[in-house]
Amino acid sequence: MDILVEFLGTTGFANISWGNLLMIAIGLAFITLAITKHYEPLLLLPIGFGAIVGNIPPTAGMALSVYDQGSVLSYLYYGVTSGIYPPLIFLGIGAMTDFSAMLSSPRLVLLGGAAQLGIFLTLIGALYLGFTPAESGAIGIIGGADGPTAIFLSAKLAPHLLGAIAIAAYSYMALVPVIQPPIMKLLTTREERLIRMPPPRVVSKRERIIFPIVAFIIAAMIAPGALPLVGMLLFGNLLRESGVTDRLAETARHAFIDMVTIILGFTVGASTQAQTFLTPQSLKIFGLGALSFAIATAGGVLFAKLMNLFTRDKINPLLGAAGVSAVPDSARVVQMVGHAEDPHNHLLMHAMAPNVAGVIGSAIAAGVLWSLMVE
Amino acid sequence: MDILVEFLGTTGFANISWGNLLMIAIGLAFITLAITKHYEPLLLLPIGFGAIVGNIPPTAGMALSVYDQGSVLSYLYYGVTSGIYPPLIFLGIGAMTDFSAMLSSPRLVLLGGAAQLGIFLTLIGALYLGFTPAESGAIGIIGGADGPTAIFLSAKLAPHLLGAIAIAAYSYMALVPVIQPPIMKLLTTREERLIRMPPPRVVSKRERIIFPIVAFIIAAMIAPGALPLVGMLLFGNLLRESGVTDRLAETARHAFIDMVTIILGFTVGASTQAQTFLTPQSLKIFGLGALSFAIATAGGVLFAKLMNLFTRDKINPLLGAAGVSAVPDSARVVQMVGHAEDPHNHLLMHAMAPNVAGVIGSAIAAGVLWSLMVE
Amino acid sequence: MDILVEFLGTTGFANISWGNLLMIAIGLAFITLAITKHYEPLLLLPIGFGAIVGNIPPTAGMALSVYDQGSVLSYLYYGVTSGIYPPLIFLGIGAMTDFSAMLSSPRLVLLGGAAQLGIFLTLIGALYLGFTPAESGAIGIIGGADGPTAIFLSAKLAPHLLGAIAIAAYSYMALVPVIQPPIMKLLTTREERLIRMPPPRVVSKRERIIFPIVAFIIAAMIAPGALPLVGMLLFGNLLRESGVTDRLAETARHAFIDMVTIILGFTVGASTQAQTFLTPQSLKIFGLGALSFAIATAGGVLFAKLMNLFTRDKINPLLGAAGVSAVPDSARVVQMVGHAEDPHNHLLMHAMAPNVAGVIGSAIAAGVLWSLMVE
Amino acid sequence: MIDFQTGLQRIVEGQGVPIAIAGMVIVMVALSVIAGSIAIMPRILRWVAVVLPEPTPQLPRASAEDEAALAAVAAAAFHAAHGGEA
Amino acid sequence: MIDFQTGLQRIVEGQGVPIAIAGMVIVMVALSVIAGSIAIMPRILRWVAVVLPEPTPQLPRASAEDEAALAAVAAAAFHAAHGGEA
Amino acid sequence: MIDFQTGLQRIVEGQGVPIAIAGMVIVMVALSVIAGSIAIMPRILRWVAVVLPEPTPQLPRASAEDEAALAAVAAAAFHAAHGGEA
Ligand code: NA
Ligand code: NA
Ligand code: NA
Repeated sequence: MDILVEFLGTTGFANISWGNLLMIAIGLAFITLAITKHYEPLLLLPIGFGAIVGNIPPTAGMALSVYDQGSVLSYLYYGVTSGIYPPLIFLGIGAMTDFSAMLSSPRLVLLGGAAQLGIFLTLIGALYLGFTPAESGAIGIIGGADGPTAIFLSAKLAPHLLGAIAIAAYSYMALVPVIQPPIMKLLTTREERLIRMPPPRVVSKRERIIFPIVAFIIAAMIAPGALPLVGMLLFGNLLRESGVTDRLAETARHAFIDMVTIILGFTVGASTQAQTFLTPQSLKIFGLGALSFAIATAGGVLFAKLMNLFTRDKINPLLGAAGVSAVPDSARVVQMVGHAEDPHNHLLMHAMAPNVAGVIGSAIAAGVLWSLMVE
Repeated sequence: MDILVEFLGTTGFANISWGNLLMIAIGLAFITLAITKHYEPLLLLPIGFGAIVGNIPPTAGMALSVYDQGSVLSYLYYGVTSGIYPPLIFLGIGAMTDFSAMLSSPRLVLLGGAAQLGIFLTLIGALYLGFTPAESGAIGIIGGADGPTAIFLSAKLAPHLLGAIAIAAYSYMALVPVIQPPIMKLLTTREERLIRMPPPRVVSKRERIIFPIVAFIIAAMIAPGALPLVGMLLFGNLLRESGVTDRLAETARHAFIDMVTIILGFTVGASTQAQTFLTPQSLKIFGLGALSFAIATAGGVLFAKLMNLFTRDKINPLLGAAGVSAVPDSARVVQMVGHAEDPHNHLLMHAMAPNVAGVIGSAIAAGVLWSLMVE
Repeated sequence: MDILVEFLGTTGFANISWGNLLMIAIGLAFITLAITKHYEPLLLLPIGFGAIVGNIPPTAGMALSVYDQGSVLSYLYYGVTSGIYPPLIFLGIGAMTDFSAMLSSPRLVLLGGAAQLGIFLTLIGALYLGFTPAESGAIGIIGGADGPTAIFLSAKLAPHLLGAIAIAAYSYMALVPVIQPPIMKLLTTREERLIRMPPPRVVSKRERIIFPIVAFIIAAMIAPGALPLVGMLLFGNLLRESGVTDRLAETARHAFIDMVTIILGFTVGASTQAQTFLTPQSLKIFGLGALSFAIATAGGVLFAKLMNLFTRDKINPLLGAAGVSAVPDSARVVQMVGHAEDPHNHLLMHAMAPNVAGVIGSAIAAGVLWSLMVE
Repeated sequence: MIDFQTGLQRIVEGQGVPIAIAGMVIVMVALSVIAGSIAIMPRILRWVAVVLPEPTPQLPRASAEDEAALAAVAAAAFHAAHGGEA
Repeated sequence: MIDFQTGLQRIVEGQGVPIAIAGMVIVMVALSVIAGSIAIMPRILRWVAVVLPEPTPQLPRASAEDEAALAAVAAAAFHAAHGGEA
Repeated sequence: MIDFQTGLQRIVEGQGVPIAIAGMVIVMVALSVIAGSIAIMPRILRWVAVVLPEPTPQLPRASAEDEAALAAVAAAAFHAAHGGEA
């Protein structure tokens, strides 16, 4: 039975490594967190299953993994490496997102900018640890707390780190309810946390139609590199708000984004082969990623306190924490922390303003980094 | 702050031209027409936003536009230049379209042929103005009043003119309610406009199932070049009528066509960069396009009058105007003009016959032009 | 009118062959069977229409067929030849399938293995008839009674036979109600057909969540070549069962699988050009295919009888016939045959166990054949 | 402005008129054949109906997916009947 | 461990600080302009509203697909009215 | 007709029989292991259930999209409450 023996050599048992087993365990942990804790299940579950798939040991001569030319997974993964999937996801997010909260409180937009500090300080940290400038830019973007943005920029600047950066970004986004509260409490007084915000003003349909067009032109003129992400995000939003393209918006925010999400999550997970993923660099990236979320949170909160020095209508500085995006988790964290202090203080709606501004902010930051790093 | 200065050189402000500003204004006009006038919003709005996106000035070294190899937009635009999107849109249109009106009045099918005169006379006009035969064929197809057909043929015959041809086709389709009525009134007498049509006969389910198969075989045998468009159109219709593939027809006419429409409209819009779009040729194409719609309308109306010389059951010649396709706008125009003359004359259902026949007619015309022009 | 004469040379009439006419007739027969007999209409109808499209005679110089580089159909067909579509269909099937019946009766899983005998004996038969080992593997997989699996493996091992193998697989799947009953009755006694099965036990939500993960790891470790198919099948099932990814499961089992089914069926049909399809080899493949379904059915039934020699709780051997998969037709056949013998014996639910096990079984068989045949 | 002579010359060189005539003829022929087929179809079907009557509206044999759904429903019903927790 | 000196050196060579400052400045400028536009938009729209009043909620002109559906519905209604079998 | 001897020769050269046996063995082993895992799963889960009880049906933490929808709904409600025209 030589055939059986020969076949045994192609089975996973013959080739599995401790690294593969570790990665499979991590995949199982992702799935468990998604199901039991409901942490970003639409991404953690596909990534987790993908990580298991990607760590079934490869067999010589058979094209199976995302890195094997001609394999099914390599075709599906191409939308990740070419940067096609992230803008399509942004199209769907735009078609889902109501920017009313932001339109009614423009000054809160600035908090979504301040939280991008996490990106740029992490970049400096990554340079310090020996990463190249392009790699450092891609690592810094973890602090943008936006999966698609992180994948898009690392596909451009550091494709070899894409898996680690994407996993770090989604992991910390899932852990926002754990990471943010202590920082928020540390940097604010009880009086600040009790500040109530005035009810947002009514936003007209016209404003909501004009906003995506105007915001796109401004963002793309200032940072052309943000064009694919910001363009699709605000195009999707225009489909939603125009009132005459409802069926397109409906498809963009359902079938279209779901299909891309399934394939993106699965293939990003499958790209985490132990052989390429379990490196000291990945560990550093995870460390820097945690740092970036902490700095981003602090940046938003402290900038709100700074603004309070100059304005009469005080801003509840907790809202700054929502500027990291991680929509809508960090906005919920703000609501939760504010609510714990005063059960009658409802910050969720106000937190949506910096929250969605943070999405645009980190897309712009990605555009800036891309244009500065690419030759 | 050299970095800031260097970055300023990559912003849109450093590179924008008057042409870009003009194209952005045109994009805004498209969006405004789509929203306020409801002119073909499913296409004008994506094209309009795309035109704004495509005229954010390019930055050297960054692959952003539909013409830059490796850019996200270039991948999405590939479905346009390769001719994949138009047949997929026809699949969905087939799955939406009820051919009953046409099946009950076969002689009205000829009106959908006569209106293709606009295509072939415009071809002669384009030759006169100095376009090559292939370019002239692609320009003539504007008179088919069918966006996907125009994109498909110009991708084959004159890819460099695709943007202008597509924009012209969709613009004039949106303007059908403005272009057609004066021509229709000029070429008909009040007596003719008052002709009432007999109620259409009942069409059996079997006829509706057999029709797409028979019509496909006839059309594709006579004009093989029409195979991708007519094949998908009638395949979609068979999915709709068979009674056993409802779920496929449902997806074809919703999620599938919506996804393709979003991407096609957006990227065709984004292909209108001022640098390649604002040329004397584009102006000529717009002029020829207007001519082609006028000729097509006249062709349909006059052919109906010609048929009336030989038949006892007179045809209301207004129906000829619906033969240009531009489904269903020109059929509505026929209803409107007939209704203005006699509020009890309902022509809509009858106008659907030449209307859908015109879709098949211009797809066949495209197939003929392709086979004659391609070496 | 030289132009007209020249054009006539490009029409289908100038080039059609008797073979094309025969294939068009076969296409019409498929459509008729789909509509009047409801035999696998979601696949037979697209394949049938595709066969008509593919046998409109080609015109020199125009890229139209699935085999012409740059044609629309060739792009759509690429998902077939590259093996991308089958796993995506399995994703949707996984998101549709309830494995509860199988989880409650694990011993019935073995019947889904035994029925794979059809694959391996047919492989020997194909070798005997002069096919190469790789071709023989691809032909054998017809006995798996799973269209996507058959397409996936023949794309890898024998792309030139893909059309014939796919058509054979789908034809015999449609004919399962005709092929199986006589074999089932021949190999069982009336007493055996009257055996009643105990009601299945209740399966907990946790089991249904854990099953796809555990089954994937086992199947992929033992047969890595089954990874794309089994991985997507069980990933889809996890999306369905997790309880936190309902929207992804919904899209996977509706819009996503429908889109792929439309394009796969249509292009596989269009690949059956008479010139490449009507060969003695295709006839042999059809003969071997019929054989493989018969052997598979017998294998399942006889293995159930073998198991009955060693267990106290007797298995109704009719259930073995459901092991061929052809979900859910062969399970319905089991119900029908059992019901004819005893109107109070309901076997459908029990037959679902070997039925879905057969899907996994033939995917594993495909993985084994791929790894043994590929150099 | 375009020189009229040059323009005519281009039309002749580009075979504009023959192409236009051929194109219109082919389109009209194709649509006429389609129209003719549609016109005679009811008559053929009436003749066919004698041989092969129009299928009475029967419930379609459920597709693979519907069946799977059916199986799932049956399973769910089964669980419920047994007081299962699923 | 990383040598502190080396680390600083890398930051300097990689232009870390200027990039960070430039990046934050650009992000804040872009979002400030957006915020400013949002803030003045109601005022502009109030001024525009005098010239061009907000469109009253009118039924949208149906899209191509809706129309086709409408035509289908009309056709179905017509069949029913004529006692057709379709 | 195919020469019987030639046919047998081809089977031998193509390793038909060993491949068939190996294939069936692998398929049956894989499905047996899966069947075994399924069979012992309830027992393992009963044991696990002591340590870690089955999660009670709780409302899932809403996904990003649901939240956005929720925010939209909240915003709409807010507009309505303020008599807004949106
Ligand atoms: Na962000
Ligand atoms: Na037309
Ligand atoms: Na099977």
